[in-house]
Amino acid sequence: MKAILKSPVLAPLAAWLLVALVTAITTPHFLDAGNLSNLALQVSIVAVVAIGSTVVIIGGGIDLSPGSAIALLTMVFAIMVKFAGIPLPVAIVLVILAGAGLGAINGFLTAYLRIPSFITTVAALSAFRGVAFMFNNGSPVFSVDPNLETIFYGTLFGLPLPLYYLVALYTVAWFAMRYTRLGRSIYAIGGNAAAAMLSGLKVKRLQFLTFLIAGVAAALGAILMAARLNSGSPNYGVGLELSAIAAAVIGGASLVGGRGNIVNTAIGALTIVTVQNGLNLNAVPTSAQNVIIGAIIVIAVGIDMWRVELGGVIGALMPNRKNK
Amino acid sequence: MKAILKSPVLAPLAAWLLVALVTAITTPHFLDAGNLSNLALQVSIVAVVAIGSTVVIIGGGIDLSPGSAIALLTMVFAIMVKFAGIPLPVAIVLVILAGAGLGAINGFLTAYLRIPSFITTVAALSAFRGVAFMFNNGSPVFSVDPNLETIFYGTLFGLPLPLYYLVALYTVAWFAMRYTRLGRSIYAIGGNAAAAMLSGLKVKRLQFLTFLIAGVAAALGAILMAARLNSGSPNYGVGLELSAIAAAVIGGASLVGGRGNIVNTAIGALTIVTVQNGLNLNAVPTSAQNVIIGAIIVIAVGIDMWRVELGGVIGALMPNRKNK
Amino acid sequence: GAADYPAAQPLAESAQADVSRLSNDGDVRIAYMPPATEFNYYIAIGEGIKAEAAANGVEVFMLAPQSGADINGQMGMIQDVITQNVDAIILSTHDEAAAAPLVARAVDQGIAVVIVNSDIAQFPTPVDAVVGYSQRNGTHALADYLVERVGDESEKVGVIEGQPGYHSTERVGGFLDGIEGHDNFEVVASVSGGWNVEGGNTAGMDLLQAHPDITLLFAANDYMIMGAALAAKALGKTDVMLLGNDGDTAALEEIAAGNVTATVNTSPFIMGQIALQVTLDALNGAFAGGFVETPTTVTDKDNVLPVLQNPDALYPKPSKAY
Amino acid sequence: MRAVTKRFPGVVANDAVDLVVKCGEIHGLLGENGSGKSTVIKTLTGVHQPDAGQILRDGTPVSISSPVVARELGVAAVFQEFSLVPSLSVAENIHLGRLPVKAGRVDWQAMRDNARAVLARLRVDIDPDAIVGSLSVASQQLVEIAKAIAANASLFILDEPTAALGQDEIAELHRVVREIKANGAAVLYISHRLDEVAELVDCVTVLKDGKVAARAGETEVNVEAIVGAMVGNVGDHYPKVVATPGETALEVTKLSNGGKVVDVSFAVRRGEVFGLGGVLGSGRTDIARIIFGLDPVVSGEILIHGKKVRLNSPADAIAAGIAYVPENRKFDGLFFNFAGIENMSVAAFGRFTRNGLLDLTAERSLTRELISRLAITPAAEERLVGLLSGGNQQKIVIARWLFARADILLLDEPTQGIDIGAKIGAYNLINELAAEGKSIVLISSDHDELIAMSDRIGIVSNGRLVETKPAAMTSKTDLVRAATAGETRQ
Ligand SMILES: Nc1ncnc2c1ncn2[C@@H]1O[C@H](COP(=O)(O)OP(=O)(O)OP(=O)(O)O)[C@@H](O)[C@H]1O
Ligand SMILES: Nc1ncnc2c1ncn2[C@@H]1O[C@H](COP(=O)(O)OP(=O)(O)OP(=O)(O)O)[C@@H](O)[C@H]1O
Ligand SMILES: [Mg+2]
Ligand SMILES: [Mg+2]
Repeated sequence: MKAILKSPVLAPLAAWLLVALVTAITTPHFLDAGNLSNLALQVSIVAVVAIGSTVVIIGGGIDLSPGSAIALLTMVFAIMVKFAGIPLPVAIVLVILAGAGLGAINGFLTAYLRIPSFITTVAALSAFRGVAFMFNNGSPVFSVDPNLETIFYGTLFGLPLPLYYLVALYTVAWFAMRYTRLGRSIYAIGGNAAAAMLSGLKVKRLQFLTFLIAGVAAALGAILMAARLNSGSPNYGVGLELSAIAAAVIGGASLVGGRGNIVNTAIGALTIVTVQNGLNLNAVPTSAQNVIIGAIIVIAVGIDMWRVELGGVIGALMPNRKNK
Repeated sequence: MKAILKSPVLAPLAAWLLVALVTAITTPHFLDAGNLSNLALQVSIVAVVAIGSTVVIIGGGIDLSPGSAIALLTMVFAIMVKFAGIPLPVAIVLVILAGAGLGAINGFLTAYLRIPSFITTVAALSAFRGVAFMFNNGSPVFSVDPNLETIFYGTLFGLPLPLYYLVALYTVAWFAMRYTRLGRSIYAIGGNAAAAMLSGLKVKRLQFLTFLIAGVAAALGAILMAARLNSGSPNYGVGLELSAIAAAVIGGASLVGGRGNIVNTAIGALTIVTVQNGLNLNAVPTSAQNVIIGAIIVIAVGIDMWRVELGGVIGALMPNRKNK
Repeated sequence: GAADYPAAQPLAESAQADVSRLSNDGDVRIAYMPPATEFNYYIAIGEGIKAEAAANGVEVFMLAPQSGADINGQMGMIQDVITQNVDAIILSTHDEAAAAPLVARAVDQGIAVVIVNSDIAQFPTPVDAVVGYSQRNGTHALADYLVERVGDESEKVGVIEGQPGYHSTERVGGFLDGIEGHDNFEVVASVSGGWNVEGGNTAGMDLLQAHPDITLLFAANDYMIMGAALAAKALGKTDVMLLGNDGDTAALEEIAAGNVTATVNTSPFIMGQIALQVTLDALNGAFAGGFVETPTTVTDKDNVLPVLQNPDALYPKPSKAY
Repeated sequence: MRAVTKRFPGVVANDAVDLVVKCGEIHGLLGENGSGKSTVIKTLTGVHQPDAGQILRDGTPVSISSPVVARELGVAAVFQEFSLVPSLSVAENIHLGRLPVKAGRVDWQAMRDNARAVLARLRVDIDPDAIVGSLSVASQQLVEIAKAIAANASLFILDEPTAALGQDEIAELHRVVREIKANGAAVLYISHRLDEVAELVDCVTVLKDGKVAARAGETEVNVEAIVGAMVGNVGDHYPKVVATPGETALEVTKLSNGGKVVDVSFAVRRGEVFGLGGVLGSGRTDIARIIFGLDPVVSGEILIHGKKVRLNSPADAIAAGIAYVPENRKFDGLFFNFAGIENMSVAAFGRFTRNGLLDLTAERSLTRELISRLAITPAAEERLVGLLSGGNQQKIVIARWLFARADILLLDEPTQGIDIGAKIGAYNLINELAAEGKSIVLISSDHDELIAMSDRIGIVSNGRLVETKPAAMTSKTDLVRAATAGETRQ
């Protein structure tokens, strides 16, 4: 019991299972195969973006710009494919590079000019969307390419393609954060930047890289978004940054930096989307949905905050061998 | 020179003067008496809300909810006055109490349940607006009361009333932050909560109070907003929290807590509004405005970050008696 | 059907679904899915739908994201609604292309899809019906009204656009088309008011400040012109003409009170009633498909009273009896 | 305090602790790292609530439910972890929680005057308007002490007040503490500098594993007896072993940083411990910072094994085989989001990278070796370092550089805040490292330690290296005298 409460992975998982259980009970269609792959589709964009948010948060920063970056990148993508006639695979690579470029702007301002990331990325939140509106006279670009939709709506062995992307991306990200120098170093700079510098880590470069990674994650999100909607629009992605951050935080990432777990972020994203799905299936009005989602974020984080103490209480009752 | 760069008040003032100068040169009507009182009107709501944001930031928190609180409170206000027939002065008092109540929710969750304020107030950002949509079937309430408009558009000795409110509120807030135990204690808990606790300050209660103050500031902003538009709507105040935080930060408040200055926040708000006004007068499209405002936030904070170093460079050239 | 509506005009062949695949199973459940709850206009359409549904004894529910910008959210909701096997979806979206794959799936599953508040005859994938008014014709008519009303008087025009997109482009375009060729009209500035009262107020204030010679403000919706009206009043510009679009009840009341000059009344409540009727007729095999154009009228102080005196066809209800 | 027990998850920090502190007495509270001293203090100041037991004041039980209550009961404390607000001024910090108010307004002038008076009592020259965050660690420590003195308490508690202080400041502090005692207040004093304690206190209580190991009066007040009660017989306190020095490993010539440090030259050979002595603020830390690539070399040279190097960052310095154990382990040393293992391995990922990936098994076995070699608590493997005792934390920071296999170690106050047992452990470690042929630069404000553990000592004064002598020929007075001489020369 104590182990479960203290384990970093199981707490968010338990929270999600609880949410899923409640939804399944109250909602007849929740466990339909169709709805489950529906869930996978719905979670995919925010889950991909949340990889970037988690990396930035672990590195001690925050990124409020991916929603706007996605707006800008879907526009760039749609224009490249539809008006400039650039082949889809090439356009995908270019969009990822563009996303890295946007991330590099945030990273440069934060890491090298030492402007707090909340500020740089709030500015970017405003500026990126502004730039998005400068393309195509501010109008969305519709019906980009019929092949585009397949990227999102296609299936393989009966399962939606985005599920494969998620599994692949999360595996890579989890592996990178756990088993590479880069990942470990990002935990270190988020935990104590001064100590990291004194341990020979290139703190600025690492912090820069976290934002670069977030930019790439936003670009991948933009590609999925453009594929889902077969269009680019300066209005896409509003508020997405908050869902992505909420996913990371529900998954136990701390805004103080140095703490967080990629896999838990996926569970966090799934929790948010499951709640929304359940509420939609029950036709709960958006106004009430907003209140409920707000409450769930608070409770999820609360459980994480209180977990240690709950564990402590139980620990006091059952002395642990390990601590002498 | 060094003194100016190092002085906490003069740097934002200089930044604003620069912005105003550029605007005055590029814009024929900028210095018209009419436009200046227009400026006072436009700045009033964000400046009032920013008092609350500054207090919360100094206390080491962040409040992302005032925009949504304003939506909710204008609805409550409009319904009380128009449908429930509550007299205007009574309704004003009730709205302020309601604002304090919303602030108390944020404060309770943050201070007593120890959920990070970013999370509580992001949840509130979602939830308050959700609740706002539950009133009057989500429809705005227009033409509330003809007397309401006077609160915002009225003048005294030829100057717009909101100017008087601002001077009064900022004087009180400045005095309270500098010359009362409450104010100094808020600086202390933001600077080092653990130390403040060990020094006998009631950290939780103080942090709770910062959010309560922010709730009251949001209520005052809501009253001005309702008076300005003679209506209440669940759509009001979108993004206002970011402008208010930007005002505080441009004014030198640090998101780490413990640093900030009420008077500078007013200058920060004025800087943002001056830029917007100048851009509007020059009919610059919103998209470009968003980019420019983003850039200005970054530069203003950058100047504040680099101020010490700039001062230091100059200081190295002109040795200062104080450094022994 | 009970509510009368004009005869349908045919849609492009590729845009028309086979209506005969539909049937009424006797237990009709309809989803009304506007792009956002933040626009009261869609609530008004929804109230019309609800009123007509109640009259016909069928069940409707509304599901929409809060923000009109949240296209992704709306797509998620459409997916969720398709999962539930409703009988019909009355849909309005800011992004037809995005909705297309989902609409196609709904149509395949035998769900009736009726697009409301649209005048796009060329929907990217087949649908059963389109119900709405012509955006461009509405504001063009408003410009015609204006040209007639001011005669040769010289007018300096300020335009308050919405956020860039189809609706803003069409409405502003219709208005500009209408005044084109009349040299006494000069557009001096065009700014965005973000579709809302707040933005309209700021835009109005800045426009009137920068161009004190403006005599006429046109806004792409009623909320923005109401915000601008407050700005004009505050600046003492009581003789500026103020024009909007929609026929929001509050705007109609402002017209009656003399604070706003005129608007394009597009009767959203009635549009909703018609949309539901069309949907039921399609399920019952009494509607063969096509675009149903709903009525619009330029409404000013002279003809606003009869509209306000018929609160049953308005949402929200007027704040007092006229 | 009567039979007070305090538990934390998995630890009984205080186990039925009895403690009697009398008015007009300076009472030493001693024990190894993690023995529960700070927990006693936190219970007395209302930070923690005891799980069992009673606290009595003048014979009547009291409940100290919060720091506010403690303050009302006349308890003032200097905490081991600074309780200062870095963004506020010295004067405000000294009055934190008790700001003087006149006519409804905070009385800034009174605050300044009062702060000046308190600081004068400590005979230190700190500007009351200075922002605390901009002061040196030592000055901050003095502000912390001034803050407690200003409270005019009847029970005055000092938890390691001297960890960051030099000899002079300690003397001033002792004088003030004796004054307080003479005024009839009770003083509870905690320190790991046992010589200093023995000189000051009237009686000692010794804690071990959360329990009282020796009550007041049971132990004589002298270093040997105290050590005996704390850890048993340890033998020599400064077990210096002189290694055979090899060729020169680190040489600096005419090093200046454009600021305080001017023309510093010295050389350290393999197997040698080179001490840097001087008063607080003399610039020893600055010299270490330059050598570690943190501050720029404005003029002069650094030579490693005879080769001139340019060190632009700690990364360069580490690559050149240099290690730096900073004087402030909390802010500059530890990663509180990591357990001991990750803290030890962070400066040398290369040692456990296989095929480009971190080999976590290798990391574990490599750090396990260090844990046993340095006698670090085995809990360090799993627990976040924040939950370990100060001594264990310090050892982990040193272990980091052993893990990195540095051969030149700059140790800045390496025994700060660690208990006598751990100190001896650290000294043995220094001996072993020297024996392995590593070069060590030891910076310490504990003059006994510096003289005993170094082979040669460089005396730093105002940023200059004024004299270098064999340690055996250096006396404590030399260290202070040279420093003062340096000052007059300026
Ligand atoms: N807040 C806490 N949560 C959990 N454990 C704690 C906490 N504070 C102290 N401990 C544990 O209680 C024990 C006693 O710690 P304490 O700080 O009182 O020791 P100490 O004698 O002051 O040590 P040092 O000489 O290193 O300062 C240690 O094992 C420590 O890890
Ligand atoms: N983190 C830091 N960043 C920049 N400068 C620092 C830092 N830490 C210390 N310094 C500089 O180091 C000098 C302080 O040296 P310090 O007083 O520590 O000398 P010292 O002789 O090493 O004394 P101590 O006994 O305190 O170690 C100051 O000039 C200060 O500017
Ligand atoms: Mg301690
Ligand atoms: Mg030092």
